[in-house]
Amino acid sequence: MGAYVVRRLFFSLFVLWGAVTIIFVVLRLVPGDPAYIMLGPDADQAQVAALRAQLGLDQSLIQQYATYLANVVHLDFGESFRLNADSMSLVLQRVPATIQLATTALLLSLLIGLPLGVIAALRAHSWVDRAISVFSLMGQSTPSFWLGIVLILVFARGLKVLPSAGSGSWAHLVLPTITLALPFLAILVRLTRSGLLEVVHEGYVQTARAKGLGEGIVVLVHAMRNALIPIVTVVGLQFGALLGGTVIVETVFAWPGVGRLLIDSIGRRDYGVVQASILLVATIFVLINLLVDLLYGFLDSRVRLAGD
Amino acid sequence: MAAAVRRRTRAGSARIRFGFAVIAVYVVAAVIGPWLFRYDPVGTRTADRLKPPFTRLSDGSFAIFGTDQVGQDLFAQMLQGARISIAVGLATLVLAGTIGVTIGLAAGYFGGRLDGVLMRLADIQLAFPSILLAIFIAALLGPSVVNVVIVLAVANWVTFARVARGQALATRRREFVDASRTLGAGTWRLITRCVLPACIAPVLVVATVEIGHVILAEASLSFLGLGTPASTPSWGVTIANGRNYLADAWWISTIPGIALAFLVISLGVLGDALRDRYDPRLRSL
Amino acid sequence: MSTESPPPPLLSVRDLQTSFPMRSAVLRRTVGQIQAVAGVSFDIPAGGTLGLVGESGSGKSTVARTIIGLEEARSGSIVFDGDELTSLPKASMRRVRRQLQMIFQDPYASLNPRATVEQIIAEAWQIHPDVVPRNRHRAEVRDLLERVGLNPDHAERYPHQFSGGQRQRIGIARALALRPKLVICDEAVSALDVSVQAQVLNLLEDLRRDLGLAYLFIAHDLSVVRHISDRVAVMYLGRIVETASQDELFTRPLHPYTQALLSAVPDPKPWDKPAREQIIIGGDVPSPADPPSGCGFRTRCWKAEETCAHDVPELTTRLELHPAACHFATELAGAAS
Amino acid sequence: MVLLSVRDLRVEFATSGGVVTAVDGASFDVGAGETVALLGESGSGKSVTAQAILGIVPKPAGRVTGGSISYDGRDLLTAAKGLRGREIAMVFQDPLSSLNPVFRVGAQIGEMFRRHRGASRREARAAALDLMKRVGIPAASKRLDDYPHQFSGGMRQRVMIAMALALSPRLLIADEPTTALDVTVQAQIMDLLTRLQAEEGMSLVLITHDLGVVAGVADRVILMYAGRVVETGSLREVYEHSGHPYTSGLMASVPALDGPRDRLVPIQGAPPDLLALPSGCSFRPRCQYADEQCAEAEPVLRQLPDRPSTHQAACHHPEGVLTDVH
Repeated sequence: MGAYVVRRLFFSLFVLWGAVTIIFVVLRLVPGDPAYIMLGPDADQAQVAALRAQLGLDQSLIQQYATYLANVVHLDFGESFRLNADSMSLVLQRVPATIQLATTALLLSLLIGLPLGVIAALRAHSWVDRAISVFSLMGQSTPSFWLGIVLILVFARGLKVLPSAGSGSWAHLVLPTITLALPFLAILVRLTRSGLLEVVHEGYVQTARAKGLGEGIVVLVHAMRNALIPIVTVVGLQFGALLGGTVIVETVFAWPGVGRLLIDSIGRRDYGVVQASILLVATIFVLINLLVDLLYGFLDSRVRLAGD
Repeated sequence: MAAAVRRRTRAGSARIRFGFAVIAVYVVAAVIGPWLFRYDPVGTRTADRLKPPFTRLSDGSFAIFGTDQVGQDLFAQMLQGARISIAVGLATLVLAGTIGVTIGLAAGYFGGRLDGVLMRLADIQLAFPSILLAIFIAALLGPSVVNVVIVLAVANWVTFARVARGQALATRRREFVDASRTLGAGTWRLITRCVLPACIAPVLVVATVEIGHVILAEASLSFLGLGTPASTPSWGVTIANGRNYLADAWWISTIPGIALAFLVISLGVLGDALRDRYDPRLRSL
Repeated sequence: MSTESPPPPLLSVRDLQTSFPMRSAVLRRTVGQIQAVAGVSFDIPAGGTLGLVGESGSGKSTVARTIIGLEEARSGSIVFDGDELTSLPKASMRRVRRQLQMIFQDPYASLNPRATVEQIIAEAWQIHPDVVPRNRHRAEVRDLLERVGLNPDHAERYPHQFSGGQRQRIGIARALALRPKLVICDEAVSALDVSVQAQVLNLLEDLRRDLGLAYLFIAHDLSVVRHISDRVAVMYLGRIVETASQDELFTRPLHPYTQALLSAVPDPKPWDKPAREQIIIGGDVPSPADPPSGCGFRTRCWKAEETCAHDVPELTTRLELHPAACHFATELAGAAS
Repeated sequence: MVLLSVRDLRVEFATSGGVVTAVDGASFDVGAGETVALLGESGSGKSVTAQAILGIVPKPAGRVTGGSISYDGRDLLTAAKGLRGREIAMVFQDPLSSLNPVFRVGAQIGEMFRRHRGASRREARAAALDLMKRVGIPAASKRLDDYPHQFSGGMRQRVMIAMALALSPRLLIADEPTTALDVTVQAQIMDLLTRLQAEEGMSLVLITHDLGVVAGVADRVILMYAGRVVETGSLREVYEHSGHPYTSGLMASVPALDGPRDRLVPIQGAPPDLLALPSGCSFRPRCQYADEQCAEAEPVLRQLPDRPSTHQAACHHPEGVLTDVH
C-alpha cells in the first residue's frame, strides 16, 4: 500500500505541474500580446509597455516560465489591478461558498443516485428500471443554466417559496444544489446500474449464490463491492464536471463562489484572478482524484498490491 | 456455444429509430428552417417586443413561440440557433475525433514510451474540468464560432483518444492480429485493416453521446457570454438574453431550453441504443 | 549418429532465450527480466514433427512466438532453411516468413470477425502478391477450403457463421496459403471438443503426408502430442528437461518431471493395465520471475539433493540414454525399466 | 439409498436467436456416498443441470420449465435456497473468476460460518484456517489474509473446495473442477476430492468433458448430448461396452497414451446447434447407424441387450454399436 500511495502522490504533483504549465502555454499561445489582451482594445502604448514589464514579457520564454513557476509555488498571481487586492486571497475568500455548494450537491447525488442505480439494476428491464433510466437521461441532458432559470421561475417567481439568488440561509442553498446535483446524480444512477449489471453474471456472484447467501448479501456485498471499483473512478473524473458546473450555477443564482468570481474577472480582464481561480479549482479536483485513487486501492487489492 | 455464435442482437431498434427520427427533424429544421423563416440579427421591432407565444405580430405573421426583447420572432431565432448549435457540434466532433482517434491509436498500438507521454498528457488535461478549460481558453480567444469549435475540440479530444486507445490495446493483442503479423503484414496494414476497423463502432457510439455534450457545452459557454457572439444567436445566447426578462417573458428562456434538452436526450437515447447493440460487453445483458 | 552426414535440419534452434521486462511498483522502471525461455535448443527435420509439451508457465508458447517473430529473442540463434532469423533484415524476413506459418489456439479470437473467409485466407497473397496472382485468389481459396474439409461455397461467409472446429480449419487454410514448409501449431486443438479434436488431428496428419509439412506441435495434452509427434521435448520453467523420440519418451521417461507428468495423465481405462503407482507431485510451477536456483524442478522433485540447488543439470545424454536434464537420469532410468 | 433424484428436467434459455432447450428431459439418480460422473461436451447441458440442482440457473434468461428434482425427499425446485451451501455445495471450473477478487480468502471461507451458523468473526477465522489446512494449503495461517489473485490456480481451487466443504454438505457438485488446471495440479485436486469424499462420506457429482479424469474415480457415468441423457451405467460398463454411438465415438476420438498409434476415428460433423436440433434423435446427423426410425422417434433410455439392467442407452440401434466396437 505504501508504494501505491507514494506513486499516486507523485502522480498528483505531476498533474498539478502539468496544469500550471498548460495555463502558461495557453496564455502564451493565444495570438496577440497578453498585455494587450488583458488591457483591452482601449489601452494606450504606455499602459501596454508597463504591463509587459510587470508580466515579464520582455524576458525570454524560459525565464518567463521559471518566474511563473516560482510565483505559482508562492501562490503569487499578482495584484488584482481592478480590485486592488492580492489575487489569490480574493479567490481564497470565495472558496468556502463553492465548497459548501459542491459538497451538498455531492451528498445529494450520492444519497439519491446510488440507491436509484441499485434499484434499476435489480429490476433491470422492468418499468421501474425504464422510469429511472428516463429520469437519468433527462438529468444528463438538461442544460443546468436552463434548469436553474426554470427552477427560479417556478419556485421563486411563481410559488415564491424559495429565494432566487444570493446566499446566507439554507433556503438559498436548495435551488443551486438541485441544479448542480442533477447531472451528476443522473450519471451516478447510470454508472451504478451498468456497473452492477456487469458484475451480476460474474463467477463469484454465482459462487455467492451457491454458498447459500441471501440475495441481499449477494448483491449488496459481493456484487456491489466489485461494481463500486469502476464507479469510484468515473465518479472521481465526473466530479470535475460538477466543479465546472459550479461556474454556471453560481452565475445563475448569484452565488458568491469561485465560479462567479471567475466569470466576473473574465469580464473585467482580471487575468491574475482568472488564473488563480482556475488553478485552485484544478487543485481541488486533483486532490479529490487523489482521494479517489486511494479509495480505489482500498477497494481493489489487485491495484494496491501490484508490483509490491 | 452455437447459440453464442448466432447471437446477433437487434437490441433497441425502436430507440434507434426514435433517436434518428428526432435528430433528422432537427437537422432538417436547421438546414432549411432559416430560409423559410428569415431571421435578421440586427432587426428591431419595438411594437412586437416580448409578445407571448401564439401572437399575431404587427406585420401579420404568426409568432408561435412569441417574440424576444427586441421584437424578434423566437421561432425564427431558434431555427437559426439550431443551425449554429448543430454545426458547432459536428465541427467540434470531427476535429476532436480526428485528433483523439489518431493519438489514441498511436498510443494504444505502439505502446511503450509514446503511450506513456500521450496518456500523461491526457491525464493532465483531465485534471481540468473540461468546461473550465474551455472557459479559460474562450476567455482569452474571445467569442466567435470558430473559437468555440477550437475550445470544445481541445476540451473533448481526450474522450476519443481513450476509447481509441482502449480498443487498439485490446485489438493488437488479439490472435487474429498476430495471425496477420505472421503472414508478414506491416504496421500500416495492421493498423488500417485490423485495429482501425475495430475502433469505428465504439468511436461512433461515443461520438453520438459526445455530440450532445458538446452542444450542451456550447450553449453553456454562450450563456456565459464566452461562446458564440450575440450576432449569432445560438440557443445559449437566446436563453441568456431571456434571463433578464424572466418576470415578463418566461418563454424566451424556457422554450429554447426545451428544444435543446430534447435534442440532447434524443442523442442520448440513440447513443445508448447503439452502445447496447455494438458494445459486446453490454450485449450479453 | 549415422555415418553419412544427415541433411541439415529445416529448423535449428540453439540456446534461445526470450525475456520480458519486469517493472517496479513506484516509478514503473524496468527492474529486471522474466526469463520466459531460458536457453532452448532443438532441431526439426523437413517433414518431421516435434512435439513440445509443458504446463502453463513452461515457456512453450513463447518459444513458438519467438520463432515466428512475434517476440524478440534476447539471445541464441534460430536457423530456418539456412537463414539466421535473429539477424535477418526486415525485407528478407518477409520472404522467409512465407515458409514459416502458425496455427493459433483460439478459433474464435484468431479470425478477424469483420472479414469473410475469402478475405482472411487471401490476405496472405495481398501481402505476398508473387505467390498467387490476384485473378487466381478466388479459385485458390476454394481449393484450400476443399483441402481442409470445408465447403468451398462458404468462402463469402463470416467467421461467426462457423462452428469451432470449422473455424480452426479456416485457420489452417490461412496458414497453408503461403505454402509453408514448417507450421507451428500452438495448442491448435486444445480449445476443441474431443470429437472435433480428432477430426482436426487427422486433417493435420493428412496435410503432413500430402504436402510434406513439418510441424512444431505445442500442446499441454500428452496423449495428443504422443499421437502426432516423431520427437518430443518436455519443457519446464523455460528449459527443455528431456527430449527423445516419441516412443522412447513415453515408454522410458528419464526426467522425474516427465515421469510425474505422464503419471498424472488420467487413464480412461485403468482396469486394462497392471496397477501403476501414481506419482503426484506437490506444489505449483514456480514463477518464472523468481525461479529456484539450480535445477528448476527441484522444489517439487522427490529426488532433489543438495547438488540440485547449485548446479543446473545440462540437457545431455548420460550413458546410452536419450538427453535428460537431471543429475540422476541414469539412476531413474534403472528404476523405470 | 437415493439422495438426489432428477426427473424429466427441462431448462430453457432465451437467446436472441430464439428459445434454447439446454436440458431436455434429463432423468438420473445419485445415491448417498456415491461418485457420479456427468459427462458431455459443450452444449450437452451438463453444467446447466448442475445449476438447476442448486437453483442458480441464471435469471432471467434461463428457467426450469419442467420436471422435478428431489433431494432427500424434499423438492429442490422450491427448497434449493435453504439447502444451498449447507446440504449441497458446488465447486466451479474457473477458480479465479469464482472467488470474489476484493475479499480475503479467509473471509470468503469464514463467511459460510458467519452467515449460516452465526459464528463470530474469530470463530469463523479459526474454522476457515482449519479448512485451509485440511485441503492442503501450505502455511495456511499466513495465507488467510491473502486475496485470491495472490494464489496459484491449484491453490485457488483448494480454497473453493474448502469453502464448499465448510458446512459438511452431503452432496458436492464439482463442475469441471480441473479443466482450468495443469495436469500435475489436476492430479493433486482429483486426489484431494476423492480423499475428502471418502472422509466425509458425501455424494460427489463430477461434471466433466474429459473421459479420463473420472475413470479411476467415478462409480457411475451419466453421458449427456444436446440436453438429453444418452447413456448411463457403471463406469466400466459404459466405457467397455458403450451402447450409444456417441459414447463409442468419443472413446475412439481420444488418442491413447500407450499402445499403437492408430489413426483416430472421429465423430463426423459438428457439436449440436441447440437452435436447430434435428427431429428424433439429436445425434442422428453425426451417426453412422441412423435410419428413418431415428428421424421419426426420439429414442428413450432402455436397457441394453445382454447387459446389466443399470446400463441403459437412448439409441434405436444399440446392437450395431455393441457388436461393431467390441
